[in-house]
Amino acid sequence: MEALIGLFGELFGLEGTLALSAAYAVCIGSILGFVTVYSMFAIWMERKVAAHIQVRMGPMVTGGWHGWAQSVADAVKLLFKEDIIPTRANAFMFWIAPAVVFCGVFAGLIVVPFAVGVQVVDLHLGVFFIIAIASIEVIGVIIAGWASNSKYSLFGAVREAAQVVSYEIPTATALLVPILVVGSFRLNDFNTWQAEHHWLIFHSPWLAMAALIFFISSLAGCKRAPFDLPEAESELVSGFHTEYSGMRFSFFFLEEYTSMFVAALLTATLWFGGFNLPFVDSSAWHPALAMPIGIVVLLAKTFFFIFVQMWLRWTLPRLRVDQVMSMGYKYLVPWAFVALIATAVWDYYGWGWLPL
Amino acid sequence: MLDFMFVFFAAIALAGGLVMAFHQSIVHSAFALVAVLFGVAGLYWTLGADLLGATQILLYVGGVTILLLFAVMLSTRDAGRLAIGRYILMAPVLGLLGAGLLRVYQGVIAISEGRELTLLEPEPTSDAIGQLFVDPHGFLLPFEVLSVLLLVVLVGAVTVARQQQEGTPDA
Amino acid sequence: MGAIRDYFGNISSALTSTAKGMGVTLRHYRKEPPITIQYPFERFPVPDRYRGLHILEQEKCIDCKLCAKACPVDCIEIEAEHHGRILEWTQFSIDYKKCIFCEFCIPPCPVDCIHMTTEYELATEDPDGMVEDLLTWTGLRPQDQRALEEAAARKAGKVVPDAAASKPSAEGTSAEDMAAKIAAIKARMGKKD
Amino acid sequence: MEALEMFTSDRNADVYTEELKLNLGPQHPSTHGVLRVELAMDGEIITDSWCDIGYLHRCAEKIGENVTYLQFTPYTDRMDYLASMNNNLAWSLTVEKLLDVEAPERAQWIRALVAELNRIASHLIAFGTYGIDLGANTPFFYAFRERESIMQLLEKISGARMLYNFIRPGGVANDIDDAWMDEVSAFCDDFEKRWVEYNTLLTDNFVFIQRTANIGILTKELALSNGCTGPVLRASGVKWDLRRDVPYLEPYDECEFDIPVGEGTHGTLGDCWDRYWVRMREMIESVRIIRQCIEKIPPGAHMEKSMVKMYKTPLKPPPGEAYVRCENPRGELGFYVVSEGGNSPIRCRTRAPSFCNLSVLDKLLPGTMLGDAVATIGSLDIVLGEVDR
Repeated sequence: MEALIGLFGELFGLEGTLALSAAYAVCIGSILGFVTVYSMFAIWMERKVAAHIQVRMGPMVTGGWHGWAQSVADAVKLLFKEDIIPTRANAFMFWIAPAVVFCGVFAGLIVVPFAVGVQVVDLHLGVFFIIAIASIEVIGVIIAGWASNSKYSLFGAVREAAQVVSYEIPTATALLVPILVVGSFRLNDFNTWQAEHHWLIFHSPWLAMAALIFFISSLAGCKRAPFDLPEAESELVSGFHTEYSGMRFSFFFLEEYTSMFVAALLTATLWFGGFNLPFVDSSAWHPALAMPIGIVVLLAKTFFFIFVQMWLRWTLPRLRVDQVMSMGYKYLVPWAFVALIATAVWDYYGWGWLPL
Repeated sequence: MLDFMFVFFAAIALAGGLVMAFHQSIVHSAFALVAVLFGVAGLYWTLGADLLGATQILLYVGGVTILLLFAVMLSTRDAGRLAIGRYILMAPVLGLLGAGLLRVYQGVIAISEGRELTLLEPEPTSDAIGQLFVDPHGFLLPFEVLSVLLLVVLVGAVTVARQQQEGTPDA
Repeated sequence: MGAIRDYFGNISSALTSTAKGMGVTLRHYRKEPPITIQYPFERFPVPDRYRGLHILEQEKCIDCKLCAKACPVDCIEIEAEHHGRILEWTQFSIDYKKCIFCEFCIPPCPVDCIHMTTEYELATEDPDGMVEDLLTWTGLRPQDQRALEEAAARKAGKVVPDAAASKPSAEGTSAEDMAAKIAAIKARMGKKD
Repeated sequence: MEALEMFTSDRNADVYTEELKLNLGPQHPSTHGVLRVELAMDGEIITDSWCDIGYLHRCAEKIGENVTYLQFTPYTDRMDYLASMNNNLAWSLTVEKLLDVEAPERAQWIRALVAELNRIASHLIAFGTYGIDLGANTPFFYAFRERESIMQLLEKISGARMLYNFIRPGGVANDIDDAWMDEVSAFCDDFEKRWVEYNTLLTDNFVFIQRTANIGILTKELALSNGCTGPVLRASGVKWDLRRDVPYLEPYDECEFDIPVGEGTHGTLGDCWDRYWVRMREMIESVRIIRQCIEKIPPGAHMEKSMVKMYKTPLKPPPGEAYVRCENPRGELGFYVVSEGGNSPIRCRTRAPSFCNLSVLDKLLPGTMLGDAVATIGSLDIVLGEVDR
């Protein structure tokens, strides 16, 4: 960010607010571009993973090699699709909901360090900010479900609200565990801490447990199977986005895949070393070398967790509403607290676990 | 930049507040409340209270308003629209209140007149707040007391809900 | 105590059964070859007995309408005028909108002239095109015409103009193609001529 | 169930949530066709339900009274289109009873063989779509992989993939050869391995058990009083299988096989899991029957000689009536036919198993949740082509 401001200053003589605004615009534009390209790739990947798990081939024709352009074609189709607003829907709310949904998740990405120095804002509240801003998405979903004037949509929205609000507790509590060890909300601190010590997943069994709890509850936050109740296809047709089509529908899709990305990225950054390579100390490297390698390493870890999310989705049946709730409150929340307190005790006495 | 953001968030809060107060549909009002809370969170942020702002978003925008929306959407249809006329009698009281508030603001402006207002670059506050929470000479006791209170409230809520269940016929 | 055992039992069975299921899906992901094929580019082999679109040997057909009678859905329309043993064909059509490919039109045929091919792609954008005429010619063929004229002339007591010209000749490649096709079908179905 | 009822709000209370009418269908991903279930919902909990059928009514029975006995055979294919062979079988047996002829011995064994193959195919669909109903998409494709093998096997002998029209009055349309039977036994070997995999993936899965155990409990009394048959009845603990009790084909008399009944392994007797598990075990029993059929199949004709002429001249059974029931994958399929000696029956009536099984739905749903409704409908395994006919 600072580098960008400096660059603008040098190149165009921009200063102060103007340079800041320009830098923000470039950052936001590049993140938006990244999100779009990533989502297309992730959708293609999802279809491929699903197909190969299900002994199919998935898209094979569009674009030549293994149908790589299928998502592009789909995106173009969605762009040119007729924009339908149901007659008795609340037009303004119906119109604004996808934007609200997308904003929440999208905003979370601005604090993410992709590599050394590749970060829009090095916010010291990083993790907390992501969790907080992601909760806006629920409002968007409720608006969508309510404004569609469809019973299925309303059911989906209510389910989403109940589920996501409930699962914020185990998600946040599980996140507190590595925060407790590192002592900071800042995402960059996790990278440096793990570069100096070891990956947090190996720190103690409680951290591994917290990682598991976070991963499970982040699935619920992303509305992924087995917690995809808000859009439970076999029950609610398509849940809260039943009435959406075309571009607006694609916003919900973008949101889902971006939130998957954020969840996977948080797992990778907080527990699995972030952009650090295992067994290799990259802190002394030249930035020109460390930056691309860092980005590749982080994205590789992230995509591994995205793959696990997809793998789970195509393996498990869907839970029922009350079971999702009881799982959250009876199993995940208590164990998240156990992990938190146990980690505090563990670290207070400075016990080790694995020979690291 | 920051003063621009301040104006921006204040505008969101104000516009949301106006819609919330004057919109006929209670659901719309609830959604407008979300805008208000979000705008206020942004104001906190620009004023340097970033932890407070984030907490505001997490708890109020993402939590409390959703409960509110639940209550509004799931209640009976009659409550969906409010007749403003019924509250017309309250207008003088509200007017008096408004006048009082104006007077207060006038006082605030008078105090701050002549002083140079500078918006500071926000400093991280979370460390200090965290220290205060666990500091025996800080807010450890109130914090713990509040936790116990919340626990009691939680247990109470469960008890009340359980009693109602047992009371329902054909259970 | 039972409740506590249930609680931990649930956790362990949830984790283990999920892990086992994921093992199965991972094995499929990595090892199992896809069972689907890229349809327009490649096709499954169609078995010999497949009941597909019909084919008619028009030379053999005697317009007995037994196939039309056997049809449960009345999809076969046959129209021909009999001039003695010579037929003036107007129509032998199958409405594939109705046809259920039950094969009941095949066994009744006394001269074994209607068959089913292994052709199964009958999707079309034009519903009217679903009514397929199986005739290779309509009306009278030239040789039939001549034969009829001859017969009429003979009846009237006139001299036959040219005997050689009335011989039926194998004409057109389509007829040959069809003969080959039918021979192939018969070979497949294990029938003898 | 009772626990759920506690949460339904009291109508007499001052504050209660409004009842919501939810139309599940006629076009809905989980109604297995064009079934409409109108649900009165109190939040997520169903307080009342009404089943609305008839969207797929095609007058099959009336058509049966207007076409000849032979011509009705392909129509029976289209009733329970997932088990065409079994439908053909029931109809052929009915006509044969009316004519007082019996299919040759070899034809009977072929019939049993293909009927059991089709039973596996049908149960595979039930298994796969049940997975989809509960949100697990992958088992569906595995089930279709095995079903595809069965369909290709049956396609080889009958010439069609789904609507076989293979078993006809008097015997079967074509003879089968040893090469084909070798393929069938190869399939059986493969299938048994796959079956274990299915269990790992779905049957023993914790989430699956949570979703199905103790859901949609069909008591023995309710099942009997509503005329439920097939796996739905057997899952409620009634050991009633026409193949064993009224063996309508010779092989069923001579082959050894078990009748799986529900045991309430993971919950109450007669819940969704039991119905599912009965179907799964029936597949393995069918494999057993198929193996024995391949072993014991006698040589001979595949079609009764006196019946071959039916293709040219319509069958004219003597005046009388006949009712034959067969154990279909979904339960007892019965055909009742009255003849007055003409080309076609004057009365043709079908006792469709799906129709009778569906009748319990309205009694199972109230008090369950929306997700359970989907699980219950799926566990009844209905085919709307047969319900509406």
